[in-house]
Amino acid sequence: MIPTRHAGPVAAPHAASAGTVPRVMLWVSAALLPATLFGFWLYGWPAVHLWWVTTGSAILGEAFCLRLMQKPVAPVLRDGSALLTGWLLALSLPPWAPWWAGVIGGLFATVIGKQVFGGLGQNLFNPAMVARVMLLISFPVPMTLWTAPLPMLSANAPGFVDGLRITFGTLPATFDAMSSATLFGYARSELSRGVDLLQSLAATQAPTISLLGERAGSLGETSSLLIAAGGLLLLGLRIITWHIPFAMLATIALFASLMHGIDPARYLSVGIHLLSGAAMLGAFFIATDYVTSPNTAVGQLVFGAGVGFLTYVIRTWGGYPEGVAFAVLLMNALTPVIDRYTRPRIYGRDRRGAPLEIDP
Amino acid sequence: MGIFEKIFRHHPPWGVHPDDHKLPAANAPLRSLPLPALLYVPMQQHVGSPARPVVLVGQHVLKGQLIAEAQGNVSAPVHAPTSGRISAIGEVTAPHPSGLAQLAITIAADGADTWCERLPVDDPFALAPEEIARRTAAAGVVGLGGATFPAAVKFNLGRRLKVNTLIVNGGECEPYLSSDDRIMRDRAAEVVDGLRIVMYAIGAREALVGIEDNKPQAIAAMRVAAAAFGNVQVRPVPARYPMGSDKQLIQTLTGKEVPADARAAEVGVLVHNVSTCAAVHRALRRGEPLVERIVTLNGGALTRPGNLLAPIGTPVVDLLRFAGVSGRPARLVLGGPMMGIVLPHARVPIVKGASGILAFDAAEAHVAEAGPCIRCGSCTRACPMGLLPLEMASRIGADDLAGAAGFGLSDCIGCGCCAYVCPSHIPLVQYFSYAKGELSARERSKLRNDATRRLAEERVARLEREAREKAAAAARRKAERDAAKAAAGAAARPLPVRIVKPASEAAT
Amino acid sequence: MWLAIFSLTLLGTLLGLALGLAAKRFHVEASSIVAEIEALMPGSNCGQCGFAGCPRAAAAIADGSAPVTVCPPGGKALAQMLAARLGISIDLTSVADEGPQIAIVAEDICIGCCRCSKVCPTDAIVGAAKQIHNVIREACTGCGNCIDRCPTEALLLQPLPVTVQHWVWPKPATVVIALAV
Amino acid sequence: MTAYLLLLLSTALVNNVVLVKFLGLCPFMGVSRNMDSALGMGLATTFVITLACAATWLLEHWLLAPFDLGYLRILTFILVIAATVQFVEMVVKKSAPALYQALGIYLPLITTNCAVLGLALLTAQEKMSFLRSLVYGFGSALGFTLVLLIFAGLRERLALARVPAAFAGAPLSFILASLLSLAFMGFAGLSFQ
Repeated sequence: MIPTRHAGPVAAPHAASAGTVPRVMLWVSAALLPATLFGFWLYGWPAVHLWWVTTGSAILGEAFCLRLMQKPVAPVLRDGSALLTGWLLALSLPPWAPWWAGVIGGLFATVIGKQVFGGLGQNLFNPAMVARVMLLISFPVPMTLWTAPLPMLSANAPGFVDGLRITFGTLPATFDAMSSATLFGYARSELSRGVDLLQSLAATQAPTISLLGERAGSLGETSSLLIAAGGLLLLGLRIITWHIPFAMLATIALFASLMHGIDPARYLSVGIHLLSGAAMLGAFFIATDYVTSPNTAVGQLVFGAGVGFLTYVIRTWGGYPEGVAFAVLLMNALTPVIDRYTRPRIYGRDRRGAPLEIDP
Repeated sequence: MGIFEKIFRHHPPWGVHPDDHKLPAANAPLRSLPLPALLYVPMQQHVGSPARPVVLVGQHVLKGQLIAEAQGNVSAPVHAPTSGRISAIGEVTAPHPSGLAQLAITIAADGADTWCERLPVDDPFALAPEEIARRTAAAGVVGLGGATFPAAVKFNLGRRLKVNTLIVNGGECEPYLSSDDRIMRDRAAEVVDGLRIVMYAIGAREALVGIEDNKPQAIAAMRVAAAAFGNVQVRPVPARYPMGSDKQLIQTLTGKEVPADARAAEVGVLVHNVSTCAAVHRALRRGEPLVERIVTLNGGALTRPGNLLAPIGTPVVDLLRFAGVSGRPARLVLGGPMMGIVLPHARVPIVKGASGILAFDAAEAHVAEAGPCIRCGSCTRACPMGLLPLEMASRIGADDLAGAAGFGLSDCIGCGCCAYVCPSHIPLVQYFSYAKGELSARERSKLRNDATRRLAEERVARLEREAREKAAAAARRKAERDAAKAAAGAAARPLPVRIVKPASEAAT
Repeated sequence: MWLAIFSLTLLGTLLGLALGLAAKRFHVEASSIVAEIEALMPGSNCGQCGFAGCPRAAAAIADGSAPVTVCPPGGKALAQMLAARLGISIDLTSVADEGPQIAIVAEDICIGCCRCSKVCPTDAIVGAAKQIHNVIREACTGCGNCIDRCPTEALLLQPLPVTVQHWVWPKPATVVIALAV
Repeated sequence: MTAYLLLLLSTALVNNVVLVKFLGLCPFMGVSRNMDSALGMGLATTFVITLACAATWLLEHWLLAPFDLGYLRILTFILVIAATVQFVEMVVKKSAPALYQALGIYLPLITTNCAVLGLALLTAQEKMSFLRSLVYGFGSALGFTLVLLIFAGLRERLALARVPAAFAGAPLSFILASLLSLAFMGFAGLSFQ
């Protein structure tokens, strides 16, 4: 009746909840699936090819680093985090971006963004956003070439092979589609030409905004509805909490309504801010990354509000048309500071850590 | 209880809700263990100094006879759990995670189970409160919820600090365990009488019995038993681990928060376990010292799980045999799965604080490999003390114990919620136990250092004193010699004298 | 030229005066780091470090002529504390530390010569001439001074036995995935 | 008023002294091991920069410019900065001995922090008004403090990470600094016109 021997003393508890890291990653991937499939449909085969090139590169980058450090490769890859990093990066790229953008981005995300810091859980910046920002700064032109929606089975849509040729650059980008612009980019360029928003948005060539997402934009960022559905799934499963998405979207909405109210000719409306660009994807999937965001409720509210505020500032006054990636990185950098100043109150102590007064 | 209430049932913002696994063991009727042949009674079954044996090998003792007396202020005596012969006083494996040995008295039972003379009290409320505390202490009653703090010490504390409210802990939030549940169902009258004696002993005006709402029969039984006493209220509390922890139960029932580094009594409440109250009842009304307890036998490797009434000192192996083991248990746990300790083998005796023995099958004992922390924050949400387990563990991992202490390591109650919810299966509790132990070891070595320094200083002082005394003695002898010589010289012709050894040299 | 000399002189004088005043106003007594280090040392003056007593060793550690690992009885724990105090980082893996030790008298070969008790820095050895000596466990620092003095080799250094009261949980093994680093 | 507020923002974030102008890198790498000392260093440097900007403006406009002593600019500026740093050192030693110990050699080294002299020279070169140079210096110093604090926070967390041996220490700190400037690129071209 001697029980099995263990190497050392086994500490309590002798029970565990069902949650595991691969399970979390799996659910996040599942939540991304609707928006991704919609993106595939909307932008056709080149988007599919870009997706697998990017995620493949991210996974390869991770595997390469693990091999180099002589760590076991398979168990780490199985946690699904590299897949998710590549996936999120792919969703944030222009759908017809060339293959090398996906490769460079994917490798940069997992190698420089993550493995250099020691792998999962140790990185300080969101790997996907690090890669996104690096690509945007290094290759501003291809990273802001947008495709008008060209649904997969429609007449002009490129087929599988044409898609490959577009992604891998052998087919010159002669498709009319390539000349489209996002709403933010359009509004900005029109504003700089001296056309105010009231006129430019009323013009016939103005990009439209739609809840389902039939507009020009990044591969997986256009369908606010599907992204929000995925986000609600994660909320329901308690994989993420409401604090960051709520604080981020509420802050964007607050500033947008404030500024739009002051001068509708210069500032875009709340709806455009929330439904266009990367706000939804950022709020539910990127800013909520466990590793690089604070882990107390108050800290998460501060973090989300910060991302929202910086997003609005960069979108409205900054040099780039979209600011979510920068805002996320900047708030990632501030996370340790936020964590430090938003520690929860310990039972029996006040906020500063001194024991409570004895009050019989 | 509508659906609405089920969905929005209020639960505290802390803690976890593990599968409770209490059935079918909790519903199996209480059984008595047949008397084992050999009982190993450890000397340290309580918080404080170990008891000191007062019997000799070979001596015959009766059930309930004092075999080891309390030593010091915080300690408890130990009594013979059955009648028989003392066959050894030596070391046995302690019910302790280290698996190290500790002193125990071995009794070979004679099978008669003859009680020694008992001194029951008909009306404990006629005694002075001090006398109740004295009798409780003499009966060796300690906290039976697991903390094993000597009960009488708490009585005196409560009386001194004018405690108003007695909280009776029937939480039993640990999964698998049902010994408190059982005692409330089967001996509710004893529990209520015991808690009234405790109230009287500490001078409390009201008693709140907190019982988790997953034990409806216990709540009903206790309500019936307490119906006659207006100042005893049975209060169901949400089933949420760790509701049975003093601080959390006090907060749930009274809204009061015990300040850090303070005792509950300082905010006017005192917590006693239901089983402790029953033991107080037996000690006073029947004059029986604490020599047996109800132990929950549970776990996937047992064929007949349930609650057993067993004498203290029974080897775990006897309990397991009685409860029927299927195959070889993958792990033996003393206590509950959240805070219990792993037993190295089954020849460990049960002690006063042993609320349960869990024999896990392979699936239950599965230890998942620890992965890296992904900072998901589940642990911070689960922590009932408002700590940041992930920050503490990462600092302990990097050997920054002082940093971990800065995050409130000393406030950790070791409940295991954080490790339970961790998706990376990081053994957080072990990190904290290690750090706490290491910090207190450092504290000890600092005290030892100070003691050493004092000893070294005393030695220097001693050497100086001895040198001084030697010098003084030499000087005195010289003076005596000189005087003697002078006297002799006065009588005879003075001789030239050469001093052989100057005093200063003698002193070196 | 003269203007430059004059203005620089004036500037220097003014700033110098201001700083002089400030130095008076904000004067602080320098704290003695030697005293702080000495407080951390075991204080038994056993001499194993090669210095005449703990105060000397503390002075040597403070001025950098002795490493923080100089004190054998202090072991790893002391080296860590000293390094933290002095703000230096050290590699402790090379420091041999068998944990605390104490001297034990083998009672069957002790002849009661009293030589050991004379060198014990903490008076931890008791025993009269021709009587078996004994080591007081609480007072022994494990410095080892007595070991060589014993003519019959009756003194041994042994690790302090671990008891249930003093046992400490081991630190959990680092994450398996990171083991290969 | 708005102009000064915008100047403050632009000097602190858009034209950050460390991440965009690459001044003051020595304390940025040296005193960023923990947040407390980083904050202390940042505040001390803020004080020095603001005071130095004010003092050098006075020097520039009352001494150097009227008497045509421009060739003494660097010399006199250094003199003033060194005296200010000495003063700060005394104050810190008196009021925060722990911080004094933590900052160590980096406290007197504020004298040679190129951000201090650089900002003073820039204000002189751009012929700013007194108030403007004060705000300019203060804003830049705030940006320096902010970045130092952020970087210290990140490095504090890095200290707990299991970093591959090849990148441990300085290499990773440089990578981290580059990623941080990548993030700050988001402020590039920020204009409120």
